[in-house]
Amino acid sequence: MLLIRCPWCGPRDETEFRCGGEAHIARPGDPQALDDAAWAEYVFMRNNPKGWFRERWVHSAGCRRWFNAERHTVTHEIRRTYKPGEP
Amino acid sequence: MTAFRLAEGGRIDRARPLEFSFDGRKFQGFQGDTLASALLANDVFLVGRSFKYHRPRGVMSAGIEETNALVAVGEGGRLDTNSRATMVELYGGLVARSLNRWPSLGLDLGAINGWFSPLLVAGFYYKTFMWPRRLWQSLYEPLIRRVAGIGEAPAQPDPDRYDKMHRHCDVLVVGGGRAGRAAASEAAAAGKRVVLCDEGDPGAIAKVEVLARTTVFGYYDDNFLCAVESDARRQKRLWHFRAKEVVLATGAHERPLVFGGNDKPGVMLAGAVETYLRRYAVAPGKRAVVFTNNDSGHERARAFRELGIDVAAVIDSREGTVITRTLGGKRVTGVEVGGSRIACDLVAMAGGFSPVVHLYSQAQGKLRWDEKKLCFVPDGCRQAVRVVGRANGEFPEYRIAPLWEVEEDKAFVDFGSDVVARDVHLAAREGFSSVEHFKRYTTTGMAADQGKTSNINALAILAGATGRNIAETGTTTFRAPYAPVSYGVLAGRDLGDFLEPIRVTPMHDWHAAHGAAFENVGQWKRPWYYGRDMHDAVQAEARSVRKSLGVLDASTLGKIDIQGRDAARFLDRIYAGTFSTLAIGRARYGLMCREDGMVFDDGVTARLGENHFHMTTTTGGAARVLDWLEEYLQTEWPELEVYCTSVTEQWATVAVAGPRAGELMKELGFQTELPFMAFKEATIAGIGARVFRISFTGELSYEINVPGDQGLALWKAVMIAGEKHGITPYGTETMHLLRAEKGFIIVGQETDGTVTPYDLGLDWAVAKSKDFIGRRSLTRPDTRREDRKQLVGLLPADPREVLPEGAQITEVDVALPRGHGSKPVPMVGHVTSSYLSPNLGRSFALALVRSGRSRRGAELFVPLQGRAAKVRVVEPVFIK
Amino acid sequence: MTHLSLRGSGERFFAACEAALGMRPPTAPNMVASAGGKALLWLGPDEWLAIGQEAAPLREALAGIHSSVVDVTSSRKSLVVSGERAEEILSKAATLDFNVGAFPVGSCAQTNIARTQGIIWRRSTQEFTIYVRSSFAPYLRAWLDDAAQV
Amino acid sequence: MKRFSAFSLLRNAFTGHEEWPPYWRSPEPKAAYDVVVIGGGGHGLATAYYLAKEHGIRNVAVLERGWLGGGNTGRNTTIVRSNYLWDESAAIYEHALQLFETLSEELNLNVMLSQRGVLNLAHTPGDVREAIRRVNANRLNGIDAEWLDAKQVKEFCPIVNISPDVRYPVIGATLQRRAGVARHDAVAWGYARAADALGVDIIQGCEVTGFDIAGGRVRGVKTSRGAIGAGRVGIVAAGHNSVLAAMAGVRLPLQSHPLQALVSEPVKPVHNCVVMSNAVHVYVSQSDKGELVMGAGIDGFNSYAQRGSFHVIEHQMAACLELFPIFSRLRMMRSWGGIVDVCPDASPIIGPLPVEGLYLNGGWGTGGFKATPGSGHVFAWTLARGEAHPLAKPFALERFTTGALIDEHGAAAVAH
Repeated sequence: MLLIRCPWCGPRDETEFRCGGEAHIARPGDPQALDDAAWAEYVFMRNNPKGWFRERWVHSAGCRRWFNAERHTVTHEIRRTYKPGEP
Repeated sequence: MTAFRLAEGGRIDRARPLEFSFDGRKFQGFQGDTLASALLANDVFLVGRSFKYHRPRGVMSAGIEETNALVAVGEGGRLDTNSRATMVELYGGLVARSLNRWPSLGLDLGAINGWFSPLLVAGFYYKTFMWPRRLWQSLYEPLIRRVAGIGEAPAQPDPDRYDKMHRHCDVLVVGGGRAGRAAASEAAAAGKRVVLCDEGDPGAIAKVEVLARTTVFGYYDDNFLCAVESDARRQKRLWHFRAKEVVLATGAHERPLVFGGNDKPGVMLAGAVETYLRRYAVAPGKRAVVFTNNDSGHERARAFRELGIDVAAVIDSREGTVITRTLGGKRVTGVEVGGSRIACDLVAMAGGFSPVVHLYSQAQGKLRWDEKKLCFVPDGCRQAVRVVGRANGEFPEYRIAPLWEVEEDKAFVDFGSDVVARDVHLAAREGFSSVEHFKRYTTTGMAADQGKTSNINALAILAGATGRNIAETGTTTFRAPYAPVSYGVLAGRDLGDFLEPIRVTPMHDWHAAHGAAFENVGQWKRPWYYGRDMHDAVQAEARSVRKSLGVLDASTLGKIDIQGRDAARFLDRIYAGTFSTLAIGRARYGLMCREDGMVFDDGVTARLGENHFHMTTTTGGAARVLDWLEEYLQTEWPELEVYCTSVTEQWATVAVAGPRAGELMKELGFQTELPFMAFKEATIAGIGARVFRISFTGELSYEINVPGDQGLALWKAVMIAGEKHGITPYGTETMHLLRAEKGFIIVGQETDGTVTPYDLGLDWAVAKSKDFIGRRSLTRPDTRREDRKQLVGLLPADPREVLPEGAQITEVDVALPRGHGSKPVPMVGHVTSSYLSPNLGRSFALALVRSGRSRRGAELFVPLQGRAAKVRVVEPVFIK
Repeated sequence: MTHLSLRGSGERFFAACEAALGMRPPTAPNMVASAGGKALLWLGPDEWLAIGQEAAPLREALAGIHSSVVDVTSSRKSLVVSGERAEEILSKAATLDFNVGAFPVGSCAQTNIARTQGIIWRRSTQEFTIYVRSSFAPYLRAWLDDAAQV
Repeated sequence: MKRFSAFSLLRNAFTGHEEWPPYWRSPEPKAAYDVVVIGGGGHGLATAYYLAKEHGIRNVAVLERGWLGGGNTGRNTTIVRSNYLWDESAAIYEHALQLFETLSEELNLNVMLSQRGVLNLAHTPGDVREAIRRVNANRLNGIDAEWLDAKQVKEFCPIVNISPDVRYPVIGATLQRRAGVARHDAVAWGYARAADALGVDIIQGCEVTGFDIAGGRVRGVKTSRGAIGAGRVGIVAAGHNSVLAAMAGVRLPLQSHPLQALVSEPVKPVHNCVVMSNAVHVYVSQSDKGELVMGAGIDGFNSYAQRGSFHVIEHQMAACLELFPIFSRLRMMRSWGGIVDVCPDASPIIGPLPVEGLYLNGGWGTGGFKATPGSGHVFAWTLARGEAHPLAKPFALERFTTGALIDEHGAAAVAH
């Protein structure tokens, strides 16, 4: 049971959040310009590392804000959470 | 006083005798006894039968590690089966029964398995019962099942309810022994919020919240721990802790020794014997032999003598002597040492100590094998945890030399699973030398105690058998729960009506009072139809809407207020259609797709102002759509100035539909000639309202939205005003029927996550000249295929035939085959909605059919039991 | 009591709010500004629940500023949990730390409560107001009643 | 291979079981193999077995990082069934079920297949619609399936609660009688033993750390026990497929999630079949030992930790007691987690990767165990011939580009 630090509300129980998968995948500006493979890459292909992973979370039962986290997928340690737009 | 109860001492209350029964015999114990201590005090040593061989078993321990003395306590719906007698607090009137025996504990026919024990070695079942094949399931497996298991499950539901608590603290101390109490006091003195949990009752500690009879069973990420609190009769409450720091003072478990017949009643852990003497004032024997491989055995012997047990001998393996086997049947009568025999009625095993590192290991703490103390000790953990006292391997002056096994028949390693030392050797011989393989092959560590008494001995024997040391051999992962937890406690009070919240609209009580049958739509209760008989009700409701007037509670529809400079631009990206061109005061139907191009919600959105929209969603999609909008706004397009606010519950929605709807609206005070798909703010029946002329049903229809608090008042006003028009309230079933007559889709019924807007024939709702979520996916090779499944109408050849929804469609006239072994029949689609329409005077259906649009007029078949229904493919619009 | 959902950000927004409401939306997370029966509850970095405030003057003051004011008076119902066991009962329903040191008087939080969600506002040491979506109110009321019995 | 039978067991009983040989050898890896299979779970071992048995390719190694069957093979809830909705899925799972039906004789090891029947409960009109759709599709596909109303459900499984007064009453259920459970470890050990007997090298404690790729073609693998050459390489490492594919520079549409399961203390026979419920997210059976075996839901975040969050189990248990109120005082004895790699459409990926000679069989999500024999069988064919087996073809990675997904989200009792 993770304890996740919402960048606004502070540490809250995992049950207040929803994980949105890999972070920093920008929607292509002009999808029509992409070929099928490039589009599939955006829609479906994801990194799935064993180790540190940058992922998106939303504080769905709290302030409903999306943010990013760096979490280790083996130890589950979260070394940092940060607001969208922050590197 | 009974024969084995000491005249004085112990923490029992001799002034409070308690009657209890075991296997129908009445006994007496005292307040402060456990069932185990009370049975021992009454000279009851045979308490159970073992799992596989049905060997006689007695009390072995005085704690949670007990794996022999499993009994059923209680009756009826309050039957607690497989209870450890050592953990059952005695109470007056307690009823206990022995388990896993037939016809009786004394004479158990299952013990015949013992005669076949040379056959029933580890993994025997993998090697046999294969021929003839059909006998496995008809004969062998049922036999195995009958013999296996321990107690019976209760036959009745549990009348008790259970509680849950969340607790935050600075320091959580697990274990109320000396080390735990010291740690708790110290932290409390430093001003910290401290909670201490103990399996028993450690008494009060200043400034510490002490939870007695509370067993911490799970240690999860980020110092989240779970515990179960019991009273004398049951586990009653689940605790969730979030602690800044955890102190584990969980002590150590004594290990048994592995020698012939070490499982007989009367063979006990030495520490347990001392506990029974000191704490319960019970002498579990008159004449003991102590068997040890370390210093503690000698101390125990001194204590026994002091407390009144005669010690016939201390057999210390370090001195070159061992017990090879025990004598006796249902009770130990002596031991064999070398060639000679020593008479005794109690054998105390002092095999050394294993720190209780279960929780530490669950916390992802690492363990290290200590070659001197012969045990695993904590060796570093990422989480904020400290281990103190014996749990940390801090034993008092303690010398031990390995004695893992005395090679003999019936030398038990795992008592609960009936695993003997020879099984360990067999597993090693057959290549199951990885600890995990060995565990699975022999089932070691998988019984009630989950290896608390067996794991280290088994591991050491395996190490010896495979020529490795223990550190190399490793240990299995400790997993929650440390002690078994009842399902009821885990479920807590979230049962029955609390399993999922029941959501109701402001008009709910009216519906209930007027005979509505309710449908579960997600968490909502929606009126399904009004009346006793669904068929009659729906026919009448549907007829009424088309002929005169019907009214629907549409309050559950999702509603989202969207405003901001970029609101229109935002909607253009969200919806497949264009909303920036929508005039103020007008509304438009829209489809939302996921990025993979598949339809995921639909609804009508009205433009209230230049930068202000009122969106509606499906009932089930309300929360999902708002999340979707927020996700895109916050993560993809933060530059858009748009705010979305859920107003689902702000507005109660009354939809009036039917040819008389216009008249009704006038009578309610709405004089405006509102064109189709338009919106107006107005006062209806004296209530400020938003009126939309939109239609679920294809009839002349108005959706009146008023603040939720006024919903019931509006509904009642509509009913009164509508009376002369024969207004009929209708439910979701009729709504579906009316929609289907018009070919309007229902997301989740006509769609299943694999359907595009084009598949539905809704090309008109897809803009060609702008990007929107999912657009790119619509031009992939598979989504472009001409022969995709497309929405069509079906007319059964028999106009009374209502096709089952979900039924598959074929090109050939076949009955539904038996299934197994029948030749596959290609399917071309399935029925998504199907009704008998009073307005058409016949049945009809919607379906998704491969190349459906090009099949108009064609005949297809719907295979049913024993026959196929013939259907004609038509346009999915039945009432223009 | 009117409930308004208030969204916005930036100094112009705050200034306009303050002028119209007589109080400034708190920017510290999970804090409540309250006076004279009116209150502003922090729900998010650009989101507040305004209680007891008029919509029209606020909308007027915010004209031309990126913001939204939506009447949500019927969206939620309030439940009051008060008394010596208030913290205990809430601790059965929610995972937050309700100790007054961690959850001071005058602060609020949105969280899961039993199997629904709501806003919890600590009014005093022993009194909490819960705002829950109207359709969930009967459920939550029954749940908390049940929890108070054991 | 020394044959297992009642007679051999009896004979060995007289010699104290001293004569039994190891189930499989522990060979040193050779310099090169025709085929290297990465992953010694049920799917990988089955692949190796069928390569040797049906394609005569015996110069095969199975490389296992830990111990055989230590991943999802040994962590699932042992359910086997083939009642999938779409033709493509139904075909491959039915192929697997048919192989399961003769697997004990095939491998000469009792895998304890118990065709006790699997009920999938329906609680809403929508569930009923989906159930009818699936039952009819199954039967037209030659797979046994029945629709039972609530009364028939009660007759088939007397302990299930069909009271109309619960939150989500049971309206009916689909039943596949040929479905049931099998002993998961035995499947892995049986394939290992049989493959070993045909000459396959099963190498445990051998971690793949990279690939030897030249000119767009795989030539071998780098391992913790040295480099091993390979004609073709099959990745069959449920949970870790993304990690391995990444070593070859390939990104997959997979995410690895924890999936938990738990058992109760053993009790005498009380539950005679397998019950699954999509609506309340639960599946329950009783093992031969008497434990109630229950699957929990999937955790929402990526993890390789083989452990999940506790609230998932609490939620699960409430759903379980709603269906089986008499279980309330039974106790959870052990819980554990596996790592499932899940595809966006909840269907597996079987076939070539964009590196020549490199193949993948993964993404089985929560449904891998029941597919084991079929998966191994078609993957062996695919590896042997260098082209996808007809049953595997629809499951190519390519489908994410073309859009021809096989969306089986309705098929498992967990919310993906």
